[in-house]
Amino acid sequence: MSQSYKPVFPKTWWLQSAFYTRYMIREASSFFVATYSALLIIGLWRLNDGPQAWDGFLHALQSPFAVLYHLLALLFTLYHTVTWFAVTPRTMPVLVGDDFLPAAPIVIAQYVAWVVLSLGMIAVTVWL
Amino acid sequence: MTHYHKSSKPLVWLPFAAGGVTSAMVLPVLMLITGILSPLGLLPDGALSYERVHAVVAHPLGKLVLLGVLLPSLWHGAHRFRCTLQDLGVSSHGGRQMVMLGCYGFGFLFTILAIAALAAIW
Amino acid sequence: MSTPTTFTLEVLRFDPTTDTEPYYQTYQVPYDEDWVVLDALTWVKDNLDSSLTFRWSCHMAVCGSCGMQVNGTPVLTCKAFLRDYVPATVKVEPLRNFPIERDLVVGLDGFIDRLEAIKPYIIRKDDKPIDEGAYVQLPKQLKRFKHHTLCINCLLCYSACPQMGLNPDFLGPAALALAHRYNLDSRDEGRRERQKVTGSAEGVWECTFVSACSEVCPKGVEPAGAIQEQKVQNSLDWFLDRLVPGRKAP
Amino acid sequence: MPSSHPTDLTLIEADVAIVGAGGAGLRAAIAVAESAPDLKVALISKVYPMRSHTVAAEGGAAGVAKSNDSLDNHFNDTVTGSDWLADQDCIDFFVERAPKELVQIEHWGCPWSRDPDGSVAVRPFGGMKIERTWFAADKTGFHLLHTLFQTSLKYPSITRYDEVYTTDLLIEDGRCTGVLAHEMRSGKALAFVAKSVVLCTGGAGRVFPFTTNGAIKTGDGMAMAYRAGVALEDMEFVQYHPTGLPGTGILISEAARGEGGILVNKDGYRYLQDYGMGPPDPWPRKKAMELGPRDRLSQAFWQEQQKGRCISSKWGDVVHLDLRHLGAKKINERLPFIRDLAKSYVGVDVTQQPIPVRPVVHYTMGGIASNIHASTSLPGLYTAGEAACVSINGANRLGSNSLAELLVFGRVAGENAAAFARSAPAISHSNALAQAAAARARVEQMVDGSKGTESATTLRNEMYQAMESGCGIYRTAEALEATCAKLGELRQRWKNVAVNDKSWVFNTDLTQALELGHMLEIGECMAHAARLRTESRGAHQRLDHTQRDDQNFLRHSMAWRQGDEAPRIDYKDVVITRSQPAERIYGGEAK
Ligand SMILES: Cc1cc2nc3c(=O)[nH]c(=O)nc-3n(C[C@H](O)[C@H](O)[C@H](O)COP(=O)(O)OP(=O)(O)OC[C@H]3O[C@@H](n4cnc5c(N)ncnc54)[C@H](O)[C@@H]3O)c2cc1C
Ligand code: SF4
Ligand code: F3S
Ligand code: FES
Repeated sequence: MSQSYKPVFPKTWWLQSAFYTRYMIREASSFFVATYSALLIIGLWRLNDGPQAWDGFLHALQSPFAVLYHLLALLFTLYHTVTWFAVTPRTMPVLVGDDFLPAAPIVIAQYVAWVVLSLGMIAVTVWL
Repeated sequence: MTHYHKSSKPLVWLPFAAGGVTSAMVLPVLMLITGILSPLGLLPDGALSYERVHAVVAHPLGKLVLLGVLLPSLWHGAHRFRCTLQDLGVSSHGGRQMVMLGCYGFGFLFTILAIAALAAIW
Repeated sequence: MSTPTTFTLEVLRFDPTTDTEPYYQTYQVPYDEDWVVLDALTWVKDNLDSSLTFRWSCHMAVCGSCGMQVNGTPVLTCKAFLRDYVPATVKVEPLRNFPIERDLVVGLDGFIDRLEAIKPYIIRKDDKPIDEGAYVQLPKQLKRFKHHTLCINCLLCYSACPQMGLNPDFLGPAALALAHRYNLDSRDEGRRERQKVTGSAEGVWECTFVSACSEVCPKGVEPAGAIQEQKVQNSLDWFLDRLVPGRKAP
Repeated sequence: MPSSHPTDLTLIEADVAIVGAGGAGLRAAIAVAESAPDLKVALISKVYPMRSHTVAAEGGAAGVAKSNDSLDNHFNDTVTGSDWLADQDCIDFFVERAPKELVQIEHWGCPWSRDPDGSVAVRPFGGMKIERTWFAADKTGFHLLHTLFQTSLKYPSITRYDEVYTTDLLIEDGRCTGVLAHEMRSGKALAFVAKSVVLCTGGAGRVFPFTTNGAIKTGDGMAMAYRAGVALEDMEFVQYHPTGLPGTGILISEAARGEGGILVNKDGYRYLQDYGMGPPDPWPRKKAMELGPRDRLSQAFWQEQQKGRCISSKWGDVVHLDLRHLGAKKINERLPFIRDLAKSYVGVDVTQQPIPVRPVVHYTMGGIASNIHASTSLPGLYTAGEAACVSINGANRLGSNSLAELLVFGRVAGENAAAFARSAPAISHSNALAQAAAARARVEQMVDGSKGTESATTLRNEMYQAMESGCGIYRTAEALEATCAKLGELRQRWKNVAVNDKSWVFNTDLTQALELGHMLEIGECMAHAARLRTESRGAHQRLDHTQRDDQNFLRHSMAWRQGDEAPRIDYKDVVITRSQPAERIYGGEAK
């Protein structure tokens, strides 16, 4: 006997508020995370195929198209990093004594680890 | 009343969550190095030479780290991209099945490829 | 800037006995800086159109009856002050992701089913006799779940969560937060029992951590966090059940 | 096809029908389910259970908890608070059962606030000699209601009928055998036939314009029982809470004073010391100053107002409730809701500024005449909660006693209704169904019939004015007579009330008109009982009869319906067991 009206959920919902749009951008980073991971795996195969194949791989990365892709990938993934760090305190709240650990130190600790790790990797690539 | 169906999502969800961390921590700098600095010639000559990269990948520790970063990141991306397609409006049962097959198939394929590659390089 | 004396209130109307589709109706309503949107609706009902239909009771943001979309955002209309909207038009619509019964009244059957499904009560192997007095619960044990007990079932979170719109079978934020509330209670032993529902295909996995639920929640329940914590817990339980010999879900 | 003329009665059979799913109704339903799992319970409510007004209770629930307290203390405080008008056998029963009920709620998961050792914490409350008020921050009623509701989902024998509006009791052979109701979403008529009925429909504060009570507190159950020939007891006693927010009437819980908040007038002076409540200690002294009983505090406000010592605000005269000295930490932990309410509705940060407050109608001490068994004069009819008058509240309820009351007597009502349902002989429903059909026809006439000419809004506003001018904090014969006459007139005019909404789907125009009819009957009982009580006692203060008169009025008033005429008021003796009426002493001398 249902006589109620069932509104249709619009496919463009994620354009209806900036909050939803930011969410969609965050989620879109997954495209780059997935494809970049796959790209590196392809790189491993090229590596296995010998020095020439490897050089070819490096060369291919120099095409403007590849650089553009990586630029976009970097931007989206950085956005993923920022949002991921921001929600960690909510995913894993920590009780210390009678109170929850405030969010700030957890977020800051992640950034510190991230900066150290990133600089370390660049240093290793450049100097070792 | 709704019926509640059994789910094996933990199988993909834990890798997804782990991959959230690895991709946030490691992928940006990797992208910077392999995709931007190196192609634009901003790294010292030979920084990504065959010998150096091969040495890293051939080392057991290197393999372990690569596996630990690549696979979770891959699954993170695959799982989240599946959700994104649903968010964009793939709502029919068949459509969702297709998306799932595509995304997880992609993850599965590259998992095999990664393991095989690492197993091949010594 | 002079304060306006009236403003335009735009309301979505629908009566299944006469309409096939909802439509908007506008009213000119006197403006009072102390008024909330609910006061304006009540004024219309008392003075212009007694058929305008909406729910309310407490007028103090605790009974959870008066949730509606105001200018596109789900709010408690008894706590949404006109001064934050006027002079712009104030547009009131029913909560999203629910069937509209009439005007601003939506159907809650689906939500009530979900509440029942997650078994929101203390589950124990042995009940403690009343004569033995209350359980001991340390302040920090209470703190662990207290914020998840604050849900007034206003359903703003269901209106805000896009996954509710995309997948109508999803258990949704408030029900899952409540399940978590009981799981975390030091007096409860029912987590594995609830997981049959919270860990199902309609449960926590449908959430993609949009977080709009926590964003609009007027009571700080933090359903988004509660769901993520459960994903972790449910995954661990799932793997342990398969890896540890003899460990099994009930 | 929408059910636009749902004339046919849908028959629903149950063993026990419970009307009202607030604290009392839910407790009663669980009591039936636990004591008689095989009996079918129909739990009927005009709103979803968690919307019931128990949800708004803030401060706490009283029950002896700690070793420094005793049942005798709780008994004495309650008797004194009631100005000796409560029945002492009932109070003894109540204070003895209250702690057990509060423990039961704890076992069901209520998140009571805790002491550092993990035991349940208690706070002081007005008119109570020792701290014995259990609390869950300042959302006690909310937690209690949700705990009960959620726990009730566990019992398969309870079937809920949410958003089903009850209009009449059904009577067969002098026994209550069911209720007539309609489903709000469809307008469909539902006749519930049951072996016993429990009314837990809550209070009637909505007969006044300025109240802490939610929209649903329109006294429907009281009016239904009254129309079915049950007396309404002690209706003249209406509690004003001393600290409501001006403008909205939103309650600022007594817990604010229990934690140490103080009341000052425009000179920053703690005026309560001028009304026999002193000394003004800097710390909260039990039963003194701000921790005096509500009737005295509200009366003191009125006196200050006469003396021109209130603060004028854009909402009229107020006094200030000052919490600043408690500090942000304590306020956030124990009074978070108060902080939020003050901020939202009067723009005050309680850690920085005092809160403007004034007295506001809060609680109906009176109600459906009942007893220690929660039964009424009509066999098969039980009642509990604010709808009932047991009476443990007498002329003035002590804060935090009523949440405990609804648990204690909600349970009793459920158990006794179950026992009655088991033992009562089976009965045919022919009469009851004929009544239901007739009552339904009246409701249908309101919607489908030609249009009435009286606007419900106008009638309601006139009722508000009459109640406020006659039945306020202080009363006089003159004003009461005018109020009585006005209400009589309004009741006649109500018969011609307009219901403009002609749809049967969620017709709130109809329910509001029905509620208005109920409120007019109840207001009339209040005004007539007040007019005839020519003494001052508790919440009933007469400027023309300023003394308590135990000779003539140590008695409960009983209002009986007389059709279209004004109610007949007669009296019933108070049960006194061991506490003889004495002077009510608060302040430094209080014991
Ligand atoms: C703001 C506020 C704060 C308070 N704080 C405290 C406190 O700190 N401590 C304390 O002890 N007491 C307090 N009280 C008093 C106490 O909360 C109430 O007396 C008590 O909650 C009443 O409970 P109840 O179950 O009798 O009624 P309610 O909770 O009001 O429930 C009534 C039920 O009856 C139903 N109903 C009514 N009419 C119909 C109908 N016609 N058809 C179908 N269903 C119907 C309603 O839907 C509802 O479910 C407070 C009261 C208020 C207003
Ligand atoms: S979680 Fe928050 S928004 Fe959702 S129903 Fe509960 S109180 Fe409302
Ligand atoms: S908005 Fe919805 S997707 Fe999850 S985090 Fe909240 S339930
Ligand atoms: S009316 Fe109760 S929450 Fe708004």
